Amino acid sequence: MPRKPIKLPANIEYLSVLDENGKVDRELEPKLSADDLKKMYRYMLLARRADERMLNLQRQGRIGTFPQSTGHEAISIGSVFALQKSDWHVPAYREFAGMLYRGWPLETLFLYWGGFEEGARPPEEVNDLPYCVPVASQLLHAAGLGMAMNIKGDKKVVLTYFGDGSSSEGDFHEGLNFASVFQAPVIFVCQNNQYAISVPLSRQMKCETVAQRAVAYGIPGIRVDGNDVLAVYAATAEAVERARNGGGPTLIEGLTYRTTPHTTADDPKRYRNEEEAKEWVTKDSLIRFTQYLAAKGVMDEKAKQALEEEIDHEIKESVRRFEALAQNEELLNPLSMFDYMYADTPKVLERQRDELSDHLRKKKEGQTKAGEHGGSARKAVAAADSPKKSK
Amino acid sequence: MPRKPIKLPANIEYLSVLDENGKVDRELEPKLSADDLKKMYRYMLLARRADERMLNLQRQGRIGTFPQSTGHEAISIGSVFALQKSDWHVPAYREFAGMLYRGWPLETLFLYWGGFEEGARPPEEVNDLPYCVPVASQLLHAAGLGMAMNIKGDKKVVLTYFGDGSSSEGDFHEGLNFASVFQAPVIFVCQNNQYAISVPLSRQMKCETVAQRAVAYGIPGIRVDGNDVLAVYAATAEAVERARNGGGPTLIEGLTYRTTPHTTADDPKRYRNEEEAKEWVTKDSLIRFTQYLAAKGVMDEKAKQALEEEIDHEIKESVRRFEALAQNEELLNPLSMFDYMYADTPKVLERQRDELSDHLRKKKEGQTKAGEHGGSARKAVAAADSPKKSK
Amino acid sequence: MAEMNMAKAINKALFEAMERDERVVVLGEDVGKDEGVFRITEGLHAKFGDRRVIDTPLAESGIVGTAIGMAIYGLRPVAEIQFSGFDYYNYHQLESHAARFRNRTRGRITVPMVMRAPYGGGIRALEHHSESREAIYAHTPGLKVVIPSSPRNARALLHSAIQDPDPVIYYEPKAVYRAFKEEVPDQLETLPIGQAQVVKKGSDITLISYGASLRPTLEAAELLEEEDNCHAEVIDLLSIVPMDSETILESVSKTGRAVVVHEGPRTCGVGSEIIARINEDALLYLEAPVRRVTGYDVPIPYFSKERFFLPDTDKILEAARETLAF
Amino acid sequence: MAEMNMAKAINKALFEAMERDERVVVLGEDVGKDEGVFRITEGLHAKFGDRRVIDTPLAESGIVGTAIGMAIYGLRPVAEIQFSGFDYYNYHQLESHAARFRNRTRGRITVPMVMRAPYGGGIRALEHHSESREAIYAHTPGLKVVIPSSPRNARALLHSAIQDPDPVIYYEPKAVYRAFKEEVPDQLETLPIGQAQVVKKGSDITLISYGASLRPTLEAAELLEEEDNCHAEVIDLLSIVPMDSETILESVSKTGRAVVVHEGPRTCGVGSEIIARINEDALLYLEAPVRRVTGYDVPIPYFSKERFFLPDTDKILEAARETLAF
Ligand SMILES: Cc1ncc(C[n+]2csc(CCOP(=O)(O)OP(=O)(O)O)c2C)c(N)n1
Ligand SMILES: Cc1ncc(C[n+]2csc(CCOP(=O)(O)OP(=O)(O)O)c2C)c(N)n1
Ligand SMILES: [Mg+2]
Ligand SMILES: [Mg+2]
Repeated sequence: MPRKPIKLPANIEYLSVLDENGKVDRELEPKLSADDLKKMYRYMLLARRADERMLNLQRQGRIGTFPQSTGHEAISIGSVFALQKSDWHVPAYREFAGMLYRGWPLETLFLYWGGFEEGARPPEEVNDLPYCVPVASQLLHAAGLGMAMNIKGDKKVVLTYFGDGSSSEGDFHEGLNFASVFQAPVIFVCQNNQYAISVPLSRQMKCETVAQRAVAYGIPGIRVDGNDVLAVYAATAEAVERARNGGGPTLIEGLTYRTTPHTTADDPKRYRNEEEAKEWVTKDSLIRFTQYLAAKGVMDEKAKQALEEEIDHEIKESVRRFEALAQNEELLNPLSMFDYMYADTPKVLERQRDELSDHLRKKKEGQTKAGEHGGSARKAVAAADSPKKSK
Repeated sequence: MPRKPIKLPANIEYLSVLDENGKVDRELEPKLSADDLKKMYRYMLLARRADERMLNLQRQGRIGTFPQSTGHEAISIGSVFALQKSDWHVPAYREFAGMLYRGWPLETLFLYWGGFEEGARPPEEVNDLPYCVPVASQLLHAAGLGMAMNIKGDKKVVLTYFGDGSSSEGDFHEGLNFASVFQAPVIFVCQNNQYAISVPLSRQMKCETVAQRAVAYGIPGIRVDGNDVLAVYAATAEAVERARNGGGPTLIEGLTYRTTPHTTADDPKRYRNEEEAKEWVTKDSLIRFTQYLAAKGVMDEKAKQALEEEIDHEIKESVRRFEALAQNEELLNPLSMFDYMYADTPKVLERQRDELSDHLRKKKEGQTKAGEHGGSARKAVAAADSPKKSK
Repeated sequence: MAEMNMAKAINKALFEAMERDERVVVLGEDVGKDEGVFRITEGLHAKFGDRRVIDTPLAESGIVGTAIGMAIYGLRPVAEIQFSGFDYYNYHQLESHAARFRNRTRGRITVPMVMRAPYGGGIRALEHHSESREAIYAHTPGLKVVIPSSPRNARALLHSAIQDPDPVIYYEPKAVYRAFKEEVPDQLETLPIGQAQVVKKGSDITLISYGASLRPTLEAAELLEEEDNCHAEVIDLLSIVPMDSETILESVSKTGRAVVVHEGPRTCGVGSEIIARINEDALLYLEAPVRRVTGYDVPIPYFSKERFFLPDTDKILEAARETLAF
Repeated sequence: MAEMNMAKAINKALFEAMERDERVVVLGEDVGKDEGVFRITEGLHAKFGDRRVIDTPLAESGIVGTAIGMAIYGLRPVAEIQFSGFDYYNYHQLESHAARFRNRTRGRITVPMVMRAPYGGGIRALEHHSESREAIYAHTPGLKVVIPSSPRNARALLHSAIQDPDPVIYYEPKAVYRAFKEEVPDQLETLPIGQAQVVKKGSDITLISYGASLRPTLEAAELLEEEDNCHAEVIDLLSIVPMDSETILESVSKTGRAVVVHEGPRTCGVGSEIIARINEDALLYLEAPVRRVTGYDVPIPYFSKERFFLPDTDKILEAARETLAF
């Protein structure tokens, strides 16, 4: 047989457990306690409501441009729920829900989008990396964490995330290849929301699924309904179990849709028909999960209402704390830009720190007169402070 | 069926036409004229003999470190033979045979490994890029050439090469993804010689074949016996035909073995059992191709002998020309390093050129005394000129 | 003649270049239908279509690497990297290839391409969206590096960059995109790459800057004039490589004092190079050390504090006054 | 105490570091069984095995990116990039992550890793195998950059780099690997990162260099002594970042004249920074412009002509004499 097909090792599968109408496939339904189910729901809802609140904060200029995570909660929570606290979580920038679940205070994440480095500081005891903006680069950190676990003989796993567009980056390839060669316990989760800013999936890749890219690494790949938190959980739990027992990495693709703009600076009307988006809103993960929980008797309308109120309160408190922090002298101290560069601050930086400190003092003391002037150039530059559009 | 296999679009195949004993599969045998077959053989032999000669030149210090191409002739010639002159050829650094076929004079390639930029200058009318050392980076140039052909509406194709190890680089992924998304007429040929310097295939990738990585790009992928020039030709001709007619890229993996060291600076005994290498020598492409040509009545022993002599003569003449060039004043002129930086040489470079020129003049005129001295440091530095090991 | 901001002026240049020369193609992330995240490619996709205005997959090395291939094939690609903070992903393609093909093939293969990227701070952007690392490109032999400071010179410089037979890095000060408008003539203009402009004549001190820092520099010069009766000469570098040493040296030889201003980190920045050249050829004219008002050697802070990192009028004014008082 | 060359001394440091601290792991292309293309990792794989001496796939971003992950997890990875000419492939990982984690997490997450790479010319290597671009790293806030010049300081510096709580770029002048031997003490030595060494005392002129250029610089100093009766002070920088400005300024304040010597391209190179700092703090002591004997602003030529690109004793001597005669 000199011309013969090559048998591909891995089977690429599609998984759905809870359909668009909230109907569950009993055979595939994961065994989760009522408490767990409620907890899942809680964090999905918290993320949703906080995302909505952030949009207001952004509109009011109290935080900057940010990428909404609405529509990405099921993938984030469904997967992170399969982790233990001692495992690691390496998000991209739409894992708001998962980060809250892992223990990031809301106000910390507000700080990040509010323009404070303190927002990228993981709380003590939380094994998370912060948001990562340069896409796909974090997949290598996840692979490295997993390799380190193997080196140390720790039975932990790493969960990491990336977008459909991000899977075009070289770092995606290198990350999956390293993890597979070293059988690192890493689960790579694609938030396939079918757009990378304006670029649709079909323009991003010629292959039908991200999951099938697993074939290139000889690892299991699975596509799940990304609005189905149970399917995401089931697939991840299986992958985590395998990884923890030395079975190496898995590629999980959650298929959803970015019903929002890319970020608050984006206008999707420029590049897509918003009818498409509306259709996907009906497939929302929260709707069907609510139906499921109701049908299962885990949460009735009243309990849901109570939760909404509790969350509303929690968010209000967090916003209050955020606003206090954003006025905090220490956080506002410009000189802190020099303080965390190295374990010991080298002389050259001390000197630059002094330079800035002198300048600020002079300015305060009114020694530099320019402050009171407003040349035309100055105004023009200031005007640039309100960008028309940026990521 | 909520848990169901995803059907993968592309079929990954294995192809062999001429087996290790020179036996041909009649059904798959490509239709090549006797002249074409002889031409193929000629360039494979020329490359083999010239490679051997270069090893001598290197041992004598007349050229520098270089990667032998012995064992890679069938993949190179089998594929390049499917091109037309107006198509493009983008080699890595083991496509010595293919470059000769495309029209690079032997002495030019000697110049490259002899340390002269002139060796990277493609002859006029030859649509080749020169050797590329930073691995996998050239795949993007090939993709760009192919995209440009589409933009201009030219019915041409691009053939490009990379090693098994190089397929781990991010640029491999980006190159194949761009080519597939834009349906660029690019054939990506892997010289899978099972080693990247010391790293064996199993440590380079978890998947069995490079060919199956085509699945990640939704394009056809095929593995061929890389010591079987007919199989390589058949697979490439098919891919070229498809690409020329708008069918987009193909990934072809030729499976061979690097029976030589990685480069003249490498010692494979450090990392592998050389028995393995010996076994593969018996599968050599030239042996079986000679048998095939003899059986087919295309070339008898006498014709082969004549060809050997002709080639021997050709190489001798080329070496002579190379050595003349290597003494050529223009090629040796250090100031030429400033002459090809930009279309117009900027003042800063003119000044640096003058600086070096002054220095050389002073040195010649003996104004700088150091030339006659030999401090200990000087000798030490000079000693470093004979490296123990380098790529 | 029309008034426009820099974003529009760059857009105009792209439009004109594509109309004049069908070899010009534009590629990058979201440059097509979306017309660019800063809308610099507005109208291009509608006018020139998919073939010449190319939305690429999300991969910077891919964008620059394929642009190199296109340039070799005879096109004139203008590759957009969405933010300069991501062009490190493609640096190896520029260093190892775009910058070298002409030299290594002794002129036979050339790479006439432009890499455009918005750079710099000042618009409250996200992390990794406000970098200024032009010095890296300046340190890379074989590239040209230009940075406009106003709508008019932005358009002219981009034409020059696209027409240039060699690879050009065209960095766009995004804080200036919509900062102010300027008259831009109807007829096509170019600006010779490698030539600085004296944008204000003066005899007491030389202020050297480019890009977004030029405006506060000019403003500091105005204030020196008004308040100190000091006549500062202001040089807009425009071209970082090749650098117009002559204009700098001529001015410093006259004034004997200088301040260099840019956003990029200080160590091994463009300012160091300017100082090194002044040292080499005008040392004896110097009455005071040349001061650097630059970004500090830290990543630009997140936006709540980025303004303290950036050179501003006050910092420049202080440095100039200290230099004058030295 | 044993005599050894630099290759061996670096190998010794790696061996010692791995023995002393089990968090230390080595990764890179061909660092395992093959023991490195320059045999710098000789014996490590045999002694410490697959887990701690890791042959990676061929992917530089992969190597550095996973090293970052390992460092965060608590290991002390020493990543080898086979030749510095390929570390552009991973620059984005260093710039965007290794250099920033401490700052952006306010000290909570740190990246104690070392990236080692052989750099520089002089061994008749292939294209892309002889680059010197330390200035790029010097221009990247958050990294430290060290370059040894001899076996003994190579070993000590590598220990310091591995023990450092922050990411360190450790560039190895490959022309020096086997150029000469030196006594290396048995007991463990470190060298404070950020401290230069005055390797020859003198009062007439300051020669500042590092890495492979140090030897010809020292030789030029010897010749100045012998032939011109001129006493040159020679500074071995050792640490590019943080740079020991104090030692430089002290010397130049005394001698009033200086020459800086390195292989990297001139524009925005390390020499520019040295000159800028001298300008800032020792201008009034200068009797002559500081000269730069550096690589030119071209890619290092293929090996038949690379020696003309490199700083050598004659060039340094000429520059020093001209500076003295100024
Ligand atoms: C390396 C890099 N290039 C470009 C960007 C700018 N950018 C931010 S998000 C984005 C699209 C990402 O798309 P995808 O991966 O699908 O994630 P999504 O935003 O849809 O969740 C782009 C181009 C970036 N952050 N990093
Ligand atoms: C980007 C880059 N990294 C490292 C090297 C050094 N190097 C040269 S060849 C080689 C191995 C290549 O292996 P493979 O791709 O299998 O090609 P082969 O040499 O076996 O033909 C390495 C690591 C390089 N040339 N380029
Ligand atoms: Mg997306
Ligand atoms: Mg190989």
